[in-house]
Amino acid sequence: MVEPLFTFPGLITGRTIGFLLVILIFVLAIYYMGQAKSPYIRRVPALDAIEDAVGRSTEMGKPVVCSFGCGGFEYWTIAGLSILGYVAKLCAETDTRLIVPTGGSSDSYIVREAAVDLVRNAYTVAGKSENFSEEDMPFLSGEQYAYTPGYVGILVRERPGTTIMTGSHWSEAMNIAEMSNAVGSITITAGCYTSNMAALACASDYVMLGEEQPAAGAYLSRDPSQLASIRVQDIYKFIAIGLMILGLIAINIGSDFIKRLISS
Amino acid sequence: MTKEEGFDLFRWMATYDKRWIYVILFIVVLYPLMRPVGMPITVSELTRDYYDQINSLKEGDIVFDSWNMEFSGYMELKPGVLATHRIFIEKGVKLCIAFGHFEGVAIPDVVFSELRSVMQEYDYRELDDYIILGYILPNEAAVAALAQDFHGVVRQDWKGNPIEGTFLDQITNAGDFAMINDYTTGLATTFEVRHMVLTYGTPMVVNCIGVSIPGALANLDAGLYTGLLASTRGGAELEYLIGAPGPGLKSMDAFTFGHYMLIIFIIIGNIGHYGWARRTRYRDRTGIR
Amino acid sequence: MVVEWFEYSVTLVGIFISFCMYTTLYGKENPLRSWAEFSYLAAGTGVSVTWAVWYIYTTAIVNIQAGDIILFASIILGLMMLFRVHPKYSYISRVPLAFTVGVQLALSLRTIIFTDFLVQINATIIKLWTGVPKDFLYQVTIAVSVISILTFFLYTLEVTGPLLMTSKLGEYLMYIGFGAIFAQTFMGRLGLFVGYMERLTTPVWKQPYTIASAIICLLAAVFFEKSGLGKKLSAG
Amino acid sequence: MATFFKSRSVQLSILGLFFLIVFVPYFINIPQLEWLTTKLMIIAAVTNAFTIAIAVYSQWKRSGRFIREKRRGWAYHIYLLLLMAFMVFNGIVLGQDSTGYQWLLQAVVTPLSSVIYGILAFYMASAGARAFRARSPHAALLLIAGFVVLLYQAPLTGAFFPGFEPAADYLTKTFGMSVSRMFSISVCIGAIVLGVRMLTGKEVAFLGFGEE
Repeated sequence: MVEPLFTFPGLITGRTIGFLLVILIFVLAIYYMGQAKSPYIRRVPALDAIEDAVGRSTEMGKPVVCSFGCGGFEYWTIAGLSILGYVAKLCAETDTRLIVPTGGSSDSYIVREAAVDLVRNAYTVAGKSENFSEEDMPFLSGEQYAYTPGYVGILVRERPGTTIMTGSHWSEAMNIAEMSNAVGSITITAGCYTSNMAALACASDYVMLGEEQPAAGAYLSRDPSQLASIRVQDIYKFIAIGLMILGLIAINIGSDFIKRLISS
Repeated sequence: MTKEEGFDLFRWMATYDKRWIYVILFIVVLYPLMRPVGMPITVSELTRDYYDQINSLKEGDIVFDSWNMEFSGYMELKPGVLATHRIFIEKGVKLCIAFGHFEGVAIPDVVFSELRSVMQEYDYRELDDYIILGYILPNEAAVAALAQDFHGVVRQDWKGNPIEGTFLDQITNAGDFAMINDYTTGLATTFEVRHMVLTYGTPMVVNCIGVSIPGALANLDAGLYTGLLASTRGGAELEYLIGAPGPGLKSMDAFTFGHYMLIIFIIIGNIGHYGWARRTRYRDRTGIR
Repeated sequence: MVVEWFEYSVTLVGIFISFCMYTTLYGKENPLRSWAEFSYLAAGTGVSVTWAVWYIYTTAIVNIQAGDIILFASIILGLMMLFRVHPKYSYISRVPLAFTVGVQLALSLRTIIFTDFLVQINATIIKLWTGVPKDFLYQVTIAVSVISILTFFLYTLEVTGPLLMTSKLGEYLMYIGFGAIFAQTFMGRLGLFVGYMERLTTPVWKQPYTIASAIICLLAAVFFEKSGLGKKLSAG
Repeated sequence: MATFFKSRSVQLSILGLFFLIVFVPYFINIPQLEWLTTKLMIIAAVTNAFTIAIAVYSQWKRSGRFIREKRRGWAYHIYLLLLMAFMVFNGIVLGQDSTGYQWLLQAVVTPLSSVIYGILAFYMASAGARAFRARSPHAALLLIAGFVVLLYQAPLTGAFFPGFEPAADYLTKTFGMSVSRMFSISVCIGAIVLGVRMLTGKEVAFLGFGEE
């Protein structure tokens, strides 16, 4: 490690820049969330894939299976819930049966309550509240490896036209994607860590890579806080790119200024 | 394919029942395990660096031995677990063992029964040389608290024996460990990086499953890890390096056949795809891409 | 070799129930798979409950008995958390939820900016030429890859001009990375399966039971499908 | 009393207060808070452990409904509840060294955990065989890189074709590692912004704030 560029009285050495960057995120996020006009966000290709797939299921008279992941309330789950809301709206409008597997981890119980409200609201808004059935949102245990055979069992029994798997999934993603393919279902997935994305890039008809999932969730929900999140992330990607380019130039001409700045 | 068309090899290559892959994978794995061939193996730079890190430990050094794996994860990391613990026992390193998953409770019996002979040889005993604390890493708050005030969180081992008066008296926070040795399928490893390595600077070596290798390489390159052993193959290379053949080297035949089987099936799939699917304008049923 | 009854019965049932679960690969419902699935769900939950109670006892009760009275708050907050599922009083669980999320959020936010952002950026800023051609190749590839892939994931602006070029380059480099990652992931999964098969074939006395279980379960899966009993006898 | 628990501002104050108590001392040296932050972490860790009871309750509720309504597979749910009760009784009352607990742990839990996790090798093999097509330039790059690393990983290859090791080493330690590093850099910002949304009350579904 290199010597910090500067120290700040009262602040623990080596953590100043990190502290300032987190504070800056707070400021930017609150600023963008408070803005009347939402930040611009481009439409991601995942949405066209979802619309095509639900339409195909409607034509075939087959159900749609859509899951929002096994995690608690975290980054990927909230994106998954936004996409679930959109799929529930499409299914309610087209009278297509929607099955939502829930559960999978000790944190998922609390998310399930929010998901049930979300889907019920979608059917109510579409004027089809009588079609909403909590039975089609089964809780498949709080254990990842009991949730997986439960989810696979649903695919084998129901043989859906489309399987949309978003939110945070771990190793069970491959079980589900392969079985979804085996029962002839269109498989749309979202990977939330690199190994999953690589494997799902093979196993799915369409895979949302990295932030495409939260970006799709933000685009659909038009929720200012989700839009602000994507905006702040883009800004910090530019900060990261800037630091790396300047740092590489500096260090290769003999100055470790950027490295020492980062280590302050 | 109606009878009139007759057998089309390309069509079969593109549409054969995938369950044949499952049957063949069972066979190519089970057969060499029962009739080992014993193929050569090369040792990678990654494994040598990992070995150098483990080998740098001295007698009496206290290692935080973090078993962040389900029992299934142990099936993949077994070679690395057995090989490194053999080194620890021979060097007289003290181990503070903690689990990151409740299935971890079933692993010590298996590990220490396999290493019974070397433990007897070096008189390596529970409570004197290693202490099992049990499933004490269930979430991030638990790891952070343990790192900051060790004895404020833990007062007894997994069987209820007090840890006062043992070698753990020398530990007040995570900075007092000579090293963190982590076997991981994910779980609490990220929390240990944040609250032990980053905050206290304790060096950390990791034996991770295949899925975690890309992320682990990034942490190794960034200096957060000081050593990385990659999945079953890394464990087999370590067995070879220390001259203690075990389940890792025994599995390498099946490993070779399993990889070559997948490669052959990929080639078959591509031939079938170009030889039949593309020729008959077989519309991909999704029409999305 | 005399094998004690406990180990013998545990191994036999373990091998058989394993191949009952492997019938999942056959792709059709059957009661063997349902039995294995429900057995795991029940026993797995039982073990996790046991360890949760053990963790609460050793981390809270033992420390309270040793004089750490403040930890009594964890028992109160924990019991309040259980109201989450109460139809009428679920709002009581909001206090422990707010508390645990507040602490957990602070723990991750105060460190993630270093481990996942600054330390990773710092590691990419490195002398490219150090006299070793291989290191030069590696460092240039890493720098170009990380920067160009970052530009592929920009959503709040139209990606045009030079940004479009780096974004396109980033996409291609990312798929090369995915190829390597897919292979590593397969190695890991294969290692898992091979490791378990090694356990089912060592020591040698297990091998006949393993082969027999495999054949029996495969035949059973085919039988349950052909006879149509599979759907009837398996779980809903 | 109910209004206290239901009040959104009270909940957000609790959230914000305990966030600051644990967040600030990491950056600003306040030794007086060190003891308190450790205790708060232990309390949070133990409180989280209670949520397992909600899992058991949800499972009992679901299985109970299957049994009451004699729905397909209800017998399995009886078996599930009985076995779960037996396991919990053995584990907690008789202790984890009891024969019943150890028997079920070694005969059911560890084998099936290994199978369910290990079954992924089959799914990856069939996914690779089915979908690893050079259908597009991206897919071709993914295929070639995957091939080289797969070949290297088979131990036999190293003995006959030593050239694969440096190629695979290059692919994994540069491209593979870069993809992972990139995702760390971008995802962590999303996680921090999510924290801001929670702290500012914009994301409170986890607190069950469907209604005020």
